Amino acid sequence: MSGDKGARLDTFPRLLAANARRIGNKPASREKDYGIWQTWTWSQVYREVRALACGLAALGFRRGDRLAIIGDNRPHLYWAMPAAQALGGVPVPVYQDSVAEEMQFVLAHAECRFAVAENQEQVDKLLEIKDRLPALETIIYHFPRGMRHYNQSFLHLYADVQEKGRAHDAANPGFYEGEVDKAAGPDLCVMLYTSGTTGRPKGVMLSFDNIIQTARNAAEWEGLTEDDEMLAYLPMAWVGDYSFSMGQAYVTGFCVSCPESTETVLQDLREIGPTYFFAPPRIYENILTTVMIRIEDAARWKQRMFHYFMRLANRVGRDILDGKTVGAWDRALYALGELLIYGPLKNVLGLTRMRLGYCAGEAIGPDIFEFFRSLGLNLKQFYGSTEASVFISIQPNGDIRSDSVGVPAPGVEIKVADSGEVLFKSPGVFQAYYKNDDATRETKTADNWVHTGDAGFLDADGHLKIIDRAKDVGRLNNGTLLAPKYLENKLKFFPYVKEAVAFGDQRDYVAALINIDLEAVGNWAERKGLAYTGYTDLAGRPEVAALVKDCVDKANQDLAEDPNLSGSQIKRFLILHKELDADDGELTRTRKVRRPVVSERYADLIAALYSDRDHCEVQATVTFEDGRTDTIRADLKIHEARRVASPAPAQAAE
Amino acid sequence: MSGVATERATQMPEGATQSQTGRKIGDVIMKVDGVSLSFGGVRALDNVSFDVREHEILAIIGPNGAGKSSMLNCINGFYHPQEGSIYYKGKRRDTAKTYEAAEEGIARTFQNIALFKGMSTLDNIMTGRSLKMKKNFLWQALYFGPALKEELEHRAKAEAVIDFLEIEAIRKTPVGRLPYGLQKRVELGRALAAEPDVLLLDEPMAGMNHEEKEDMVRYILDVNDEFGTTIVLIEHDMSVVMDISDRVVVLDYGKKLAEGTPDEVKRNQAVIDAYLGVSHE
Amino acid sequence: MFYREAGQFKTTYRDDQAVFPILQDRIAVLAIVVLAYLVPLVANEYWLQAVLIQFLVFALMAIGLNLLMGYAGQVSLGTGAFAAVGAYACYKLTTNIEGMNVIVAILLSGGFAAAVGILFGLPSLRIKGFYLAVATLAAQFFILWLFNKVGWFYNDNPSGTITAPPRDFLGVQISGPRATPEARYWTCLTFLVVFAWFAKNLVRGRIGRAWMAIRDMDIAAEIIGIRPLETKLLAFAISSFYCGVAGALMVFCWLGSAETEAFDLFTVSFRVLFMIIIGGLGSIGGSILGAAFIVLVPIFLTNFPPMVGIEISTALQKHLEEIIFGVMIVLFLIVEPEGFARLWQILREKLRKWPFPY
Amino acid sequence: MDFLTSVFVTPFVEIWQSPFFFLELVLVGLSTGVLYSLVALGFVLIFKASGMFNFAQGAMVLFAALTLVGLMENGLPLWAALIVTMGVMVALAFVVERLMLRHLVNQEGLILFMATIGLNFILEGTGQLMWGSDVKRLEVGIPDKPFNLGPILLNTFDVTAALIGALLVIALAVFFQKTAMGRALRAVADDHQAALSVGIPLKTIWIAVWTIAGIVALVAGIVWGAKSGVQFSLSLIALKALPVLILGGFTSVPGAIIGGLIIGVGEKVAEGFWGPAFGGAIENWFAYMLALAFLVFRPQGLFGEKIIERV
Repeated sequence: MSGDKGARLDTFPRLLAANARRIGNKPASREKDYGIWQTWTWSQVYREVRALACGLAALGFRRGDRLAIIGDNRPHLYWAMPAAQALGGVPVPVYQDSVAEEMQFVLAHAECRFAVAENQEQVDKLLEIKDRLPALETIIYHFPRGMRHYNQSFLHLYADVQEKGRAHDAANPGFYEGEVDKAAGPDLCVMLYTSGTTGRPKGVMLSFDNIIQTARNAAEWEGLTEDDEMLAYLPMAWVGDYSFSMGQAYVTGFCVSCPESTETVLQDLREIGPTYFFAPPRIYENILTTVMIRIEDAARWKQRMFHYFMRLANRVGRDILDGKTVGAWDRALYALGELLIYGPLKNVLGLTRMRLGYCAGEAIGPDIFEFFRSLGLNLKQFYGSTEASVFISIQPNGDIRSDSVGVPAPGVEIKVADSGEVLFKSPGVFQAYYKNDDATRETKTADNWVHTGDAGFLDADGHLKIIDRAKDVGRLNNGTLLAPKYLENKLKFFPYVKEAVAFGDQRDYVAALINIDLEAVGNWAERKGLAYTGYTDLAGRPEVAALVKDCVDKANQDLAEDPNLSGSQIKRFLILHKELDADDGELTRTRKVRRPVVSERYADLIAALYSDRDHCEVQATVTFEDGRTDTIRADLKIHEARRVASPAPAQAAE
Repeated sequence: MSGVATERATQMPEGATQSQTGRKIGDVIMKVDGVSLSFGGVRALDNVSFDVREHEILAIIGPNGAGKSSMLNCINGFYHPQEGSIYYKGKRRDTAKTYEAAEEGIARTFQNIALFKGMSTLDNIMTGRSLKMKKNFLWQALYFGPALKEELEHRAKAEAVIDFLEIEAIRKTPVGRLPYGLQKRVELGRALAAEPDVLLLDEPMAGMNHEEKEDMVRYILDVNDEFGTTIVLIEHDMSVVMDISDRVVVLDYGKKLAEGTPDEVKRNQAVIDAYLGVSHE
Repeated sequence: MFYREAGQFKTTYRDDQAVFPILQDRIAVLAIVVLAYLVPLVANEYWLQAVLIQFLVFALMAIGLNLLMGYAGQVSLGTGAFAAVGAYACYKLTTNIEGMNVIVAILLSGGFAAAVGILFGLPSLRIKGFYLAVATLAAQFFILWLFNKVGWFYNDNPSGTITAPPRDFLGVQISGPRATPEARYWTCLTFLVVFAWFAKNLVRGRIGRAWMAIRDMDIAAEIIGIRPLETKLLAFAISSFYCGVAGALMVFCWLGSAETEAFDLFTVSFRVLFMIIIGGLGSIGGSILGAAFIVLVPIFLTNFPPMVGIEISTALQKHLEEIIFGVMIVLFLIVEPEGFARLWQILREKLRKWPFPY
Repeated sequence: MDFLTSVFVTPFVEIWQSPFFFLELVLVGLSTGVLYSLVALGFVLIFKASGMFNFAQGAMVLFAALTLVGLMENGLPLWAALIVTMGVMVALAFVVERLMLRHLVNQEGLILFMATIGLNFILEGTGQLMWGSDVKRLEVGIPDKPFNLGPILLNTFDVTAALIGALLVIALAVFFQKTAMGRALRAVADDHQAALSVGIPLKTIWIAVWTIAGIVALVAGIVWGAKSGVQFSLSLIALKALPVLILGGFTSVPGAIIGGLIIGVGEKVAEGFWGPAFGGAIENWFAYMLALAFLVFRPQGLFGEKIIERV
């Protein structure tokens, strides 16, 4: 944006105006609607936003007012944000799938006077809770479908508001510019409510500088330009979406496309073929699974070809991507593979043009991660949080390590507290939690260091590894750092391991309960010609035990390579006689292990693990689908895993 | 946004009563007067008379073979009644040619789906707009200039219909491959594409499962509501008829048995008798 | 496999309704056309004269018939007659009107054919299917008889044949004995390309939809407001126009001179019928493939036995040809009633989904 | 002007002046008409039973005739040759069913029609391949001498031909009315599903009709062959039969017969009295024009019943 270096591009309305001047004819927003990708250029978007802003003003929107935004990803909803900001207001995007009550909390807490809703469905939710929202005065809806009989005076059609706005704009020339000029970088930009997994949602207040600088740093670091394309399909209330689809889009001027509907995302992805793509791990997982399933149905020779080239890619793909030296022959083969398999595959998945792919939210399985990278797709993980305006650390090009979340993002400082918790400091550090100073004080130190609540460490060459939630991290009696979740993930990344629960806090060594993956191990057993009656039987087999032991040993191997974790290698483990089950309350409905439940229900097993006995009888009650319960008895062998001598003393890192 | 909606939503004449969808019911738009029709010896319709009022939903019910479909066929000029007359917008139409019905704003769907199997959903709906497209074949051969402009304008309208009926996903699928329920919806779309004033629906819900029926009912009501389209429908499912129709005409063996609001008809003795024997789907 | 559709999204209806929405298809088609124009640089006279020009002429005719039968669903066995009308009209125009541009003449004769087409299309309002087919046979016999009987049509020359006079276009002779095969080839090719494109446009527009509507469900079509007579007659007219133009080219650019036999039921009408059935009803591309197939098979049958050193009498060969031909027709109808077009479609889908089966 | 007179005036005058010539033409017309009817019957049978417009009927005539002649040339006595040929036609029916029809079940009419055109080529090809394509005399001992019936000059051959045709027609009528198979076939014609549901396998039906069509073709072949020699042009009489079908309707046996007679007579009379006006040889299109004109006024044919379309 060299041309505008002079102007202060420190707020979104200003960026918008600048883009409209600089790249006015380049596409800014797309939406699949009426069968084609309706497209708005930057200058069109500018006019739309301006009209809406003036319209809001005409409806009495004042500086400092909060504007709730409720709906799926739609250009018109995105435009409402700069529109509000232009008037010195603050957009408050709300999770569109949240039920009326959750919505009520946010709107009440943020004291929104205005709301923009996508359609009848969202409007109905608002009307349901309106009387409990004294602050809420005006509701603007985008889609007129089904709204003919809503005659409440405070309901306005988006298009009408813009109409009013144009009139108002014509009547008060310079009004818009004036309003825009009143705002500056440090001002409040947006309030994002962290989805309330624990307790009440907190309203994170972010300034223009927070968002814009973070976005700009990352964008420049990754070399994003106005020619990039991105598909916005994740909730608008999520900080990531805000900083990609608003922050980076406005900073670099790239085009953001909105899918036709949540059902058609994959199809739309395929049509748009974004160059810049974000998805949480589960989406990559789904893609990979569907690929594998579909290829299973292909003709024999095709399958053979596919797997041959996949093995090749697995061997050399990543090195080629990272620009390492690869034999000419392999390169030739890989090129052939690109023509026959990788290219078509990427095409079918809609990733042909992908230059940069992000993955974050939780740890992604190495095999999945590697699969995409070996296809030549530059998929990277980053680590971030709402309080940081997203980016804290990003995997640098050419130096990807599947078990780390990369190096500190530009402008970010990271330090690890003695407790093992990761702290950061960056231009993106949030202002405060809205109306919740205690929380703010807890999270943000006086000198602007922010507690992430995650435990991790920086390895020798400055790569950040996140190992667990800080509160779950414990220590062995010898003081070694222990991150159960990290170990469990390591184990779960093996296809044969379904669940794993690791113990060791205030004990002498680490031990684990393991669930085998009935399907994976079942297949393996069939290939081995091993007959079995069911889970319990299979889990009891010595062959299976050996199989699992391999996994554990491998896991230990990895751990050993890391001085900080080498101490927490698994010493003893046993394979559970039943699958951990949500119906038995051992897992949450989202299949997360309920540690306390497990440790009290299997107390005697755990005791056995920490005794010198090599087996242990159990009887447990299982609940079947039909609700019948039954008790099963089993004698579980306890296995010793092989531990590897660590290269350096355990406490090296601290 | 949706072109059709904005275009027609405003036409709402003053009238007395309110329809099911809260829409004002206008004055008589069609007058069926003593219509009789027979094939060879069979008397399909015997001196049937009733009115259709603007913006209303009128249901024609009756046992199988009561002459319901024949009635619709007379209205849109596919059959020509031997006796009686049908006036539409003050103009006599029972003698008119079949294709003129469409030109006069009468569209319909069929009892057993009559889609153009070889064409995609989109093309079927576009075909519904043929009437409104005028450019000659020379322009069309060039697919350029006026012809192209026209084609694109109408594509936009067709898309509005597709959006209205929520059939985006099957836009380009050949209708032959669609499940029954969807085909019915596409057929409705084809009829809507003509932006009709009167919509004749011949058993729009026949052979549908419960939720398909619910959807269809919703669409029918929406059509009547959003576009003010007058709707004459034949339906077997009594609960549906009673729910959505403003007035009901009962036929039996080609004769009109009763006419009135759902409740009146429900209480009518003749109707009850006629229906006792008959089994319903 | 070669398709890279990701990122080929459409932002306007214009793009979405393009003839070939997918880039790779556009490239392929363009390449084929270009190659077609380069063929004369490599092909020898025999191939141009006996095979390729013949193919182009029949391809044009096939497209014409396909518009009528494949799209509008009106069966016609009168193709030969309409072609004959074109040919004789063109002959009369060029020989009787001084300095009449031959291209114009060809187009005009197409117009005459169209008129005759409308005339014999009239019954289609009342009759359908095979009845109509037979009605068009009437056209076939009557018209050929007429051209045979009435000397005026062939300028009363004793041989009873019409002979293409030497005419040139833009200084290049494209008809008559001294016109080079290349020139004729390029003329026919240009006609084919242009008219194939027109046909494609027609069938994806209002008219094409009206035709298909009549074909698929004429009652529903009429109730929607499509006027059956106009629609069907238009189909007859345009179809006959194509046949007429092809007929004119047949005499002027291919045969050089011809009698009515050249247009009879078996040598033209049925052959073209086969072309579109085998190529695929309701497919422009299919018509062209079908024409290629039907034209090449006999060529192959005549040339193959000698190639492998089998000498057979022409009579025997003729019968063999008939049999093999018949067998192939039947086989094709059994194996793939929807013709080459369908096969191509399947292959294309496979390539698009590659490496997945679906 | 004088052309118009020669069309609309002169012929009628002539008819008035020479009634016997007219009558003679009528009779000759009738005798050819019977033969048209025969071929048309072949069409109707198959169309009724399988909804198939069997274009190969003409080729079957040629094929049958060629086979017969061929056998006789190779020294078989007439009766033997006849039997063998019949056998061949039956075999043909089986082959067609096995190799063609059964694979085309519930294809649309047009496809079936195309298939029969293919079959047409195959039969012509094989026939001429086996027995050569040069014209052959077929001597079946039908006397061929002119005789006078009053003032009208007739020919024993025509009369015999007519008789044979008539006999066959009667035979068929009986078959359809009296025999079980006959009734079955009629049933199929009226309603496929129904017929199948009463348990007549489609296979049998098809073989049956094709056999009958084959026999009919054989008879037609003999008569035509004996009259004008056996040659390729025989297969063209199929084309002659088409207008007959239009006149009579594709599904009506009596229609085929009446239609045949009308065409036969009309043709001869037209050639005799109107031919001169058009410079002769109007036979090969007159029938079609007649049929076409007829169609426009009665689309369903002479005996076809009016179709009420329902929606």
